[in-house]
Amino acid sequence: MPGQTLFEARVQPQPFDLAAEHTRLAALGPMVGAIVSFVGQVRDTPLTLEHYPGMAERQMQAVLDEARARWPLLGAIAVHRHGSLAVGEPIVLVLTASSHRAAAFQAAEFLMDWLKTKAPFWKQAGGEWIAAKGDDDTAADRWGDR
Amino acid sequence: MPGQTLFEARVQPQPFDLAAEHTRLAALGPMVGAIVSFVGQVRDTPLTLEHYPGMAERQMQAVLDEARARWPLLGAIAVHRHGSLAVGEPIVLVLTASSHRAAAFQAAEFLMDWLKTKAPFWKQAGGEWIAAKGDDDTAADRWGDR
Amino acid sequence: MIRLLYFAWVRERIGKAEEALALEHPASLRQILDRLRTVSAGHAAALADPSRLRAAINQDFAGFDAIVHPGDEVALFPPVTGG
Amino acid sequence: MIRLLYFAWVRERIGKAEEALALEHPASLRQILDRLRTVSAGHAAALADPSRLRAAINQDFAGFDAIVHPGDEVALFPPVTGG
Repeated sequence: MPGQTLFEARVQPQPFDLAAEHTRLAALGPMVGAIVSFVGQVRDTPLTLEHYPGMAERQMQAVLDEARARWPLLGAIAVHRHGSLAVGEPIVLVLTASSHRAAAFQAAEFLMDWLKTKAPFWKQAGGEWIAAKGDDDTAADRWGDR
Repeated sequence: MPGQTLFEARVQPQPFDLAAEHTRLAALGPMVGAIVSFVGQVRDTPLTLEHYPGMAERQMQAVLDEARARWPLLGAIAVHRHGSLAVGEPIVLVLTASSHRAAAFQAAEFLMDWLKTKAPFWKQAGGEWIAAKGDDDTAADRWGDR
Repeated sequence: MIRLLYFAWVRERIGKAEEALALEHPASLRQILDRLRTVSAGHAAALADPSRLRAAINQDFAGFDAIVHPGDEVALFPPVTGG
Repeated sequence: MIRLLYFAWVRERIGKAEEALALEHPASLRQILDRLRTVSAGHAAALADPSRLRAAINQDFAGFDAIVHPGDEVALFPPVTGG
């Protein structure tokens, strides 16, 4: 239906369907001119992702709300997987829809930067917990606080 | 097969398949950590897109080569449609794959900015030719020349 | 009473994912940590260095000066590494 | 001889998508435009204001000072609006 908006955060063990999520945003109406997606996938070595159920969804939704307050978005979807993931498997999906490409690009990059620093997930590889990267804080900080 | 790269530009009247193109980049190997996609779709009013066959593919490929020289990309795909397109139909697809999300995001945004100013396509709506926007030149100019 | 949740290596060192702690009056997170370190050698090891820890109260990030109230859900974990 | 291609409103005003033009010696794009404006009223109208036109020689963008050689493919069109 035209004129709707759609902002949704999910945590799930199973893979997500990029095309299906994209179609949901593409169908939001005649104002949609630009849809950006980001898919993160497991690189180099298998991972196990632990998360904080409840807080994860809550913080992901808060990050979506923040993006919505900063950019003229018509929709945004964030899906984060948990559990054991092989190399090449998708971990995280972010999609943004806007009338204009700059807003869609910036909001998608913002969502990824903030999810990396604000969503309670922890990666384990080869029995070791992966340390947080200062790079991620730097990337998140460039958006400033509000 | 792992370790491959894939850089491809196409012009076509028919719709593209986001999921299929995404899968081609996702399959490039264990180095792929981030895949960004951009889909532009017709907003507000139906469009007819004219293009310069030959030059369109050539300039799109040149823009891909430029992105590849600037960022550590493992792959990039650009597909641009021509012909008559209804509201809500996809016009242009850009996909980038890299080990790192910043490179994938920046390269995708660069590709869209440069395609808008360097690919020989012309949009007509309601019998009128749409004028080029200074905004697009400004967006393209921020990447500088090399 | 408060509910405590542990994640990642904090959970592993403490040896459990959650537990309850008696709390009748509001106290700072720092005071809660001080108490928890006395519970077991695992607690002491996991919570030794607050600079390596992050915390949430009722599913929102909180600093160690934040006040915990009876009935709160308190989580302790390393800096997040999702995305 | 060169091959000329027109696109969008340039094509519409000239009334054709392509044509050939006799050229025995290299000439600037500006000189080619000057000659084309004398071909018909449509050519004159389409090519009146070079600031509204863009050009390509052999499928690469070119300024109006660029030199056209016999055998080249020359295209004239408005600023592009794809993407």
